Amino acid sequence: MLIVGFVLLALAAPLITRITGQDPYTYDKTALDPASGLPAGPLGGISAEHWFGVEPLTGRDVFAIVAHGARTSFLIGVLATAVAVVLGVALGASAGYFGGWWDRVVGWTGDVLFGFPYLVFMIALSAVAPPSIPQTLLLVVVIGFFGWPRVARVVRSATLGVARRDFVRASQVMGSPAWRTLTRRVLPNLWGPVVVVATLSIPERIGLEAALSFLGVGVHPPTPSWGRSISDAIGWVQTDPMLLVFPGLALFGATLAFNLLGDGLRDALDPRTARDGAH
Amino acid sequence: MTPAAGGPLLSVRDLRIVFGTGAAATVAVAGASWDLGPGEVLAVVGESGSGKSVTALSLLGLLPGSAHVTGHAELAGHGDLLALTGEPLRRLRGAVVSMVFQDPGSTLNPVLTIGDQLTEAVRVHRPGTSRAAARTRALDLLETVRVPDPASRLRAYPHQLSGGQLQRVVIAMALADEPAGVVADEPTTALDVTVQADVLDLLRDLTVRRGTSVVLITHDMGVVADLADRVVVLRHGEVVETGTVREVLRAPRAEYTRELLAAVPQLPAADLGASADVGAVGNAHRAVPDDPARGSLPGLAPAPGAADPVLDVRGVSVTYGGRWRGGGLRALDEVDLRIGAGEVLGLVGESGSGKSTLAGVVNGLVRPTAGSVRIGGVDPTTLRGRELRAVRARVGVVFQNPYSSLDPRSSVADSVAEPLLLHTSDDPREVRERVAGLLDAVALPAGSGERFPHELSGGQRQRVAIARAIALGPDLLIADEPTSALDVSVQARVLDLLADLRARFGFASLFITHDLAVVGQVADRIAVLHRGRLVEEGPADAVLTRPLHPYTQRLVAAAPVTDPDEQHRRRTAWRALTS
Amino acid sequence: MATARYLLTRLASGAGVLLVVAFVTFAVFNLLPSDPAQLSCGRPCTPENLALAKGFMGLDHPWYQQFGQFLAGIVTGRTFGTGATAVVCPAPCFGYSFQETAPVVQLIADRLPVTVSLALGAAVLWLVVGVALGVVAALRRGTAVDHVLGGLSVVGVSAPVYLLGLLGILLLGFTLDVVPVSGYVPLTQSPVDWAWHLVLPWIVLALINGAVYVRLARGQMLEVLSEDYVRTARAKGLRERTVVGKHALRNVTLPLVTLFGLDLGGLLGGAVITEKTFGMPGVGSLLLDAVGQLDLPLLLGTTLFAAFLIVVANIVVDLVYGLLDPRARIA
Amino acid sequence: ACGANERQGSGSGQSSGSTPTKGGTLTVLVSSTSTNFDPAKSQSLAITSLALVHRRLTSWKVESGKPAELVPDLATDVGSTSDGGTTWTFTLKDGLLFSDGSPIRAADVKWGLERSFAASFSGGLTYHKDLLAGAAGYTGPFEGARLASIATPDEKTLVFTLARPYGDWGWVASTPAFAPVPEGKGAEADYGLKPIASGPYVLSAVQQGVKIEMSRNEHWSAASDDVRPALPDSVVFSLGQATDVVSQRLVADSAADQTAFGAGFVSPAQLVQVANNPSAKDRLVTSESGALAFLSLNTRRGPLQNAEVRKAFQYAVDKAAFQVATAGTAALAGEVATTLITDGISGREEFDLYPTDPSGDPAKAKELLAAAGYPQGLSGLKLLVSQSNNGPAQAQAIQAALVKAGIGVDLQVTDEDAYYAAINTVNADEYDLALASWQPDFPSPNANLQPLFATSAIGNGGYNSARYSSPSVDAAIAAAQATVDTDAAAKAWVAVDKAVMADSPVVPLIYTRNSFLRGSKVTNFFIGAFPAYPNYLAVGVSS
Ligand SMILES: Nc1ncnc2c1ncn2[C@@H]1O[C@H](COP(=O)(O)OP(=O)(O)OP(=O)(O)O)[C@@H](O)[C@H]1O
Ligand SMILES: Nc1ncnc2c1ncn2[C@@H]1O[C@H](COP(=O)(O)OP(=O)(O)OP(=O)(O)O)[C@@H](O)[C@H]1O
Ligand SMILES: [Mg+2]
Ligand SMILES: [Mg+2]
Repeated sequence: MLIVGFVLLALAAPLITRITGQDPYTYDKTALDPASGLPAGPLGGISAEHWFGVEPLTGRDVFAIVAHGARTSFLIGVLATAVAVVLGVALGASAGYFGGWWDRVVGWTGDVLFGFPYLVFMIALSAVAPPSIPQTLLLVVVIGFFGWPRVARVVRSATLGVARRDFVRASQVMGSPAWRTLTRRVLPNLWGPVVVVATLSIPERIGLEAALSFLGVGVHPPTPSWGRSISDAIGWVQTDPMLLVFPGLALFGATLAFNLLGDGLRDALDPRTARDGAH
Repeated sequence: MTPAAGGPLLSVRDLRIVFGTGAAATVAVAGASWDLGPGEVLAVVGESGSGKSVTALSLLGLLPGSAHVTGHAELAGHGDLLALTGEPLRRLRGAVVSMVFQDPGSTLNPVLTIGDQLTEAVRVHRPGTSRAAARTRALDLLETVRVPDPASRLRAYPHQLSGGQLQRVVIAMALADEPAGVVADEPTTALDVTVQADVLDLLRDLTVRRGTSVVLITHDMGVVADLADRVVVLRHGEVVETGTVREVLRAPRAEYTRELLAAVPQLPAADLGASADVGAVGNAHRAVPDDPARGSLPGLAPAPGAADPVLDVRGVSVTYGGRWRGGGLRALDEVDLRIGAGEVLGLVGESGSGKSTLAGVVNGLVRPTAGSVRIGGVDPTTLRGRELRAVRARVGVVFQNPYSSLDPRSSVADSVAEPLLLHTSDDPREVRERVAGLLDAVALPAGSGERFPHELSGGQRQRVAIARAIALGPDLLIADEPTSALDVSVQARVLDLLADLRARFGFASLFITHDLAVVGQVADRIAVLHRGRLVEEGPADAVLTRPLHPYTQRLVAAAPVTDPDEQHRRRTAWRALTS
Repeated sequence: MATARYLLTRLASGAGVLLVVAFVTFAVFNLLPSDPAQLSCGRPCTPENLALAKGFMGLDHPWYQQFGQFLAGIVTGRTFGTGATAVVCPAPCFGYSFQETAPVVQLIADRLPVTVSLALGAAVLWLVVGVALGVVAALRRGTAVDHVLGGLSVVGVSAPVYLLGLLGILLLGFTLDVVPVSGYVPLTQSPVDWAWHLVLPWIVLALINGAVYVRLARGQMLEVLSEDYVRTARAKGLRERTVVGKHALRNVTLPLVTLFGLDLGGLLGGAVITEKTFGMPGVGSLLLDAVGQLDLPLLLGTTLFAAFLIVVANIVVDLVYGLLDPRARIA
Repeated sequence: ACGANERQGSGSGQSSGSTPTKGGTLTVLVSSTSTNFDPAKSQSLAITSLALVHRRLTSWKVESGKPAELVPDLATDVGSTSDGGTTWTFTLKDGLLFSDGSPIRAADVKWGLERSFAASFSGGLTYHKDLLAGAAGYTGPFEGARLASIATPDEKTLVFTLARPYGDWGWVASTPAFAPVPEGKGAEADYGLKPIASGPYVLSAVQQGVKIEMSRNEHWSAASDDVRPALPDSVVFSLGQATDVVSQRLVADSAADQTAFGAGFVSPAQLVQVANNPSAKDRLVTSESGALAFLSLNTRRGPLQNAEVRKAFQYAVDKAAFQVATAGTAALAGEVATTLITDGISGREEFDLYPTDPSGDPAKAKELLAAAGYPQGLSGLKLLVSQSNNGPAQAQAIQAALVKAGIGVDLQVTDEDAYYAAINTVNADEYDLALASWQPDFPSPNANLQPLFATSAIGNGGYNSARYSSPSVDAAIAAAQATVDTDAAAKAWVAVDKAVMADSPVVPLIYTRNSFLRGSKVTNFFIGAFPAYPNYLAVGVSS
């Protein structure tokens, strides 16, 4: 599938770099047309050596940039989702299960975060953060952090549904400590919605990283990023459209793949739609 | 009763309904044939999944596209119902044949008013009717189905009405266009017995008066006895028996029908004239006078010399909500209750009377607002940690819904082993052996331990739940409607099992049910809850045969029995009690 | 009475959310290495000039005191400096932008029409079209129409605004030259030009957001169609049109209302990318400008405003939901 | 500047379209959303937007191909000093009127200057604040305090007393604060939105963040103004226009954009596109020279404290790659720089203390590093770069070149303002290297060197990004500033240039060319030798 392809691309990026002899950092003036700084050759300089052509002004290999960009996107997308899911499941499940003041606190904090214009906040934060913190880590933590309330909402309502079921009450009545019931009885029965919400939130986080990079506050150059490549390509769209096409397609393809996967999972895990699918 | 004059209204021949195609196909109805005479009430009975609802839906073309329907359903004067589609079919729906569905809560559109939905039914086949006229007619209809204060109900939304009222509205809607026939799919299953009696009474009244034919779909033999003229018994989509209600209920020909009837618990004949003041059988059988201002029955002083009660509930009240604002919902009102060692106390009452709340208080899930609970002489709320768990180990619990009481991700063996792992320090092999023993005790086939809940039937699941509840050899078993989600035949087997286990292990039991017949079968004593108050308590026989409290009397009178003549007597008694 | 109390509780909790957002934003921006006074100090900037600017802008106190002053200003208004040159920011003063020499409230009010035009137009478009297509897909379940719409909606969900927007500008703006490539014309000036400049952003936004609605409306419709009350409506002999249009649709819109409110609140607040892509001088660009110029008061004000919209949208959603769904009404 | 001119067609008059005519509406497409017309708060050049509305005591005569010349504006001459540069006297021309019809008096110029001291009107160019005698602690005239060092013996005469001799005072008098503000007026914070004009235009409609419209000032007399032909009848500043979109629109040259020009630089990507479009190519104007782009070496950080280490950087950087990253080709980017004083400033002398190929000499750099005690090279240096103006791409070019010389660099890309905050504030200088660019505020070597290399320009809002501090250079700067004689001053400044370069606190990269696009009906659109911006005052539109 598409995702497998992307994941392989991301994982194998350094290997590919070694094989093709292209990396996303090295400037190569020889690949450029000296008269204009545009890639030498048609279609943005596509050739056997440069599969996706080269970047204008620098001569860097676009394929290498896209491949390494996949690493960046996936790393941030997946890790940020992991942060969001871990926080969201922990908070959502405990809020739904224990209820009371804890539920109110979690719910209210989620409301605050929902009411938070996080894009602005991230833009500002990337400006403030001391350079000693790696930007990637910052993005993962921040994007992930702002993602938990959504996961928590889903998990909380699922928890309420599960906790109402008699097997959970049976466990409580048998004298199982609350913590044990939560982890052994409730959580395992939540994985369906959690997997779906996680899968569907990966493309969202990838898109968010790209959007931040597009706005110029994502990962720092020269680390390749699809969003920044797209933003860089805007100006070149009329002279070198291939520069927009490749990272654009990659970003679009990756989000699409994860969305399709998420849809598929949801259909598979939801008995109602599964039944629909039978005829 | 009324013999078919001049041919049937509806004549169903070789009805066959198949879902899906090829290997995945399920045959829901396999060639059923029956007739419905004019003005006749035809009951279609059968266990769950026998194809009752599907049959009903097929008549009005309401089945999903995945269903393949063949055969004929000749409607007098209108041709083959099954062959109709599109506009002709639409014109027929509601006008000639209408339907009443099972769950009144979901039958009406939650976002439209009652009036809106009723007038719509009035106007759909008479486009000329003015709004005002339709409204008047809707008012009429509501009055006919005896909904109190019909004018204001027209403006209400479905969620603002009780289940019984909703079902009356649905019936009113079905009768709006004076159809020749009504198909009623379990019209009273979701209702309390007393409400059910009311609604059945209404249905009988209306159909008799208007001469409407009714296809009454039900799994309750009591309802059949109450209302039907003739009976069709379905099993696995096939008709196993047809006949008049007397023939079928009194002298069933088919083996299956006999089993079905045998499984239905029977109520003894009751004397419904007693009054609360008659303090009949000493102070073991008592009731509060029918005065809402008076609270629950006060607790009995333990008989001298009797062993300590296993369960001692004193003055327990539970109020939901209302912590700050006052006036929350009082679900239990100073309830006193005692269960001696090895005794089975049946707790009955209609929906919402507080039965589950009381169970919750006993098993620690609900914190009482007042009063105390002692289990084996100790109050669990004063304990923590190990001691608390020791008390919990002495109480086993079986819940109502077999589909949700087992963790779908745990195997049967793991579910049964859970209490053992929690409360004992047995090594895995011992645990395995004990689990095997328990599964054997609840008569589950060897090897069921490896299975997962979804691979078991409802009855089997309930057995697993029971095995889990008795795993630690409890002193007290709390069973909250353990059989109400099961078919009668399955219910009978589970009840037998419980009786058997009690004999073997000697635990006391708090048995909660809304079914008087069931409680009569299992309980030593019966306590009656009414709106959170304990209104009557006494030996099982006494309560069922000579109920004291008016509410209990109504309850007993409303409970249908399978003998048509006995049922006829009860119906008369019921009328007398409610008029 | 109960409704009023409910509303008050909601408003109070909304105000709480805003307070926390304000506090966090204030704290974060005070950690910035740069100093707003520095930016309005002039070139070259002597320490005396800097101190003067700081004092004037009220930056000579610790930040938590400044936060207090900020909160007080909302109620009482604020005055910077003294005498003839004093700058007055009338209540409700959500800060004063020294770089734009205007109260933040006024700056936002100036830009708001753009953002509102953008957001509302697109929202109406995507809500109507999205729901309509979703319902059609549900009614034609399993047909080619359903599959095509399903495919398009996944594509729509996956495409980033800026990518689609850029392609739109490139194709329709530059290559075909049928729509303007950027800019905004006030409605009052020329309704035609106004719409003309907004067409592309509307379509792009509607495509992206609408996709979710198609999916949701389809799923919801399928669910509602399997409900008992729809069966009841059919059994009454109602026409399919009435069944779908009257009985099903109302129930389909219920969950969409929630999503719509959230989207709308988020769209107004987070119009940053859209406005950047389409060069619209709305609140989103104001926000980006404020970030770019490190205009602290403006930044704080716009952030708060964005949060305000989201909070308000939430409350409105709850109220509208109550109107649409009698079950959610408070007795 | 040779190849460039041929390739570009022109950097000057020829590209300016048909013959200048009066009338019409000129549109200026600006990316920023705020434009400030308050003279006290403005930092704009003497030939751009503000100067259309406000005249100052002196102005610049900018002609294509010639160095900028200081010329009188409101005053009759460029200032005279009798005591070697401490006391300066200006006399106003006759018959000058404000847009409200009142006469422009010496007291109004004094008022305008005093006003710039008020806290609420800070933010402009402030050279005068430091130079005027007794100005320390002065906070403006609104509370009644006046500045004694600005004397107005009569309605026409202004006498300035400086704290120290300053040869370039005439240039300082061309900064925005020397525009008159009617005495007693201008107390309101938003004076910049409705200023009283002395120039040929008044602001007739202001839509904040959207556009500013100017129409003719009836009271302006063309006869008294030699620098402003004031051709268009009205000028519109269209604000908040994305630079790339502006370029695209101007390339397309649709009817509405034919009378417009872009105030922002044409980006490298757009330059390529323009080059492929003959019509647009004609309408592109590129400066011959421009701001000095340089790499700052923070002389206070680690190994960079060692001048020998810093010299290695002079060889390590690849100025040719930097040119390509800047604008695609060397010709569009601007010539390789070796001196600190920029082109187009009179008295400049060209020299190269570290002669090498423009592509750099990594081997030599390694050698120097080894000699300085770093045979393994350097690593982990932080390179501060601003997000704007293609900064990241340029920084990556530097980074790639330094790696070849064994110098490992991490980029630290920040927002433009955060970038300046780091440069302007000492305690925020977390960087080892910074990619910077400097365009002098007035065309004197003084404005090139003092702000970048004087000890007093470290922190506190100064631009000494290398944190360079040398007592001897400080003394030489002070001496050169005090020199009134132009030629003598020029020589002194060249000496300072060489002295600084010998210490290698910065690596000059290129003199950045700026390119601008105009619509086909814009006339007289040209860029002089300094500054590298079009002369707004001269531009007109044809019908
Ligand atoms: N939409 C459907 N798709 C596939 N199978 C169905 C569908 N509806 C019903 N069936 C199957 O048809 C059979 C008959 O179902 P039906 O609903 O008629 O049972 P019933 O007799 O009404 O049972 P109950 O008493 O539980 O209501 C069952 O085996 C059921 O699983
Ligand atoms: N958690 C709760 N919060 C608020 N009200 C509750 C809660 N649980 C139950 N109630 C209310 O308390 C009353 C008693 O409920 P309970 O579940 O004990 O009734 P029940 O007799 O078990 O009814 P059923 O036969 O329907 O199970 C009902 O009116 C119910 O709505
Ligand atoms: Mg059924
Ligand atoms: Mg219950």
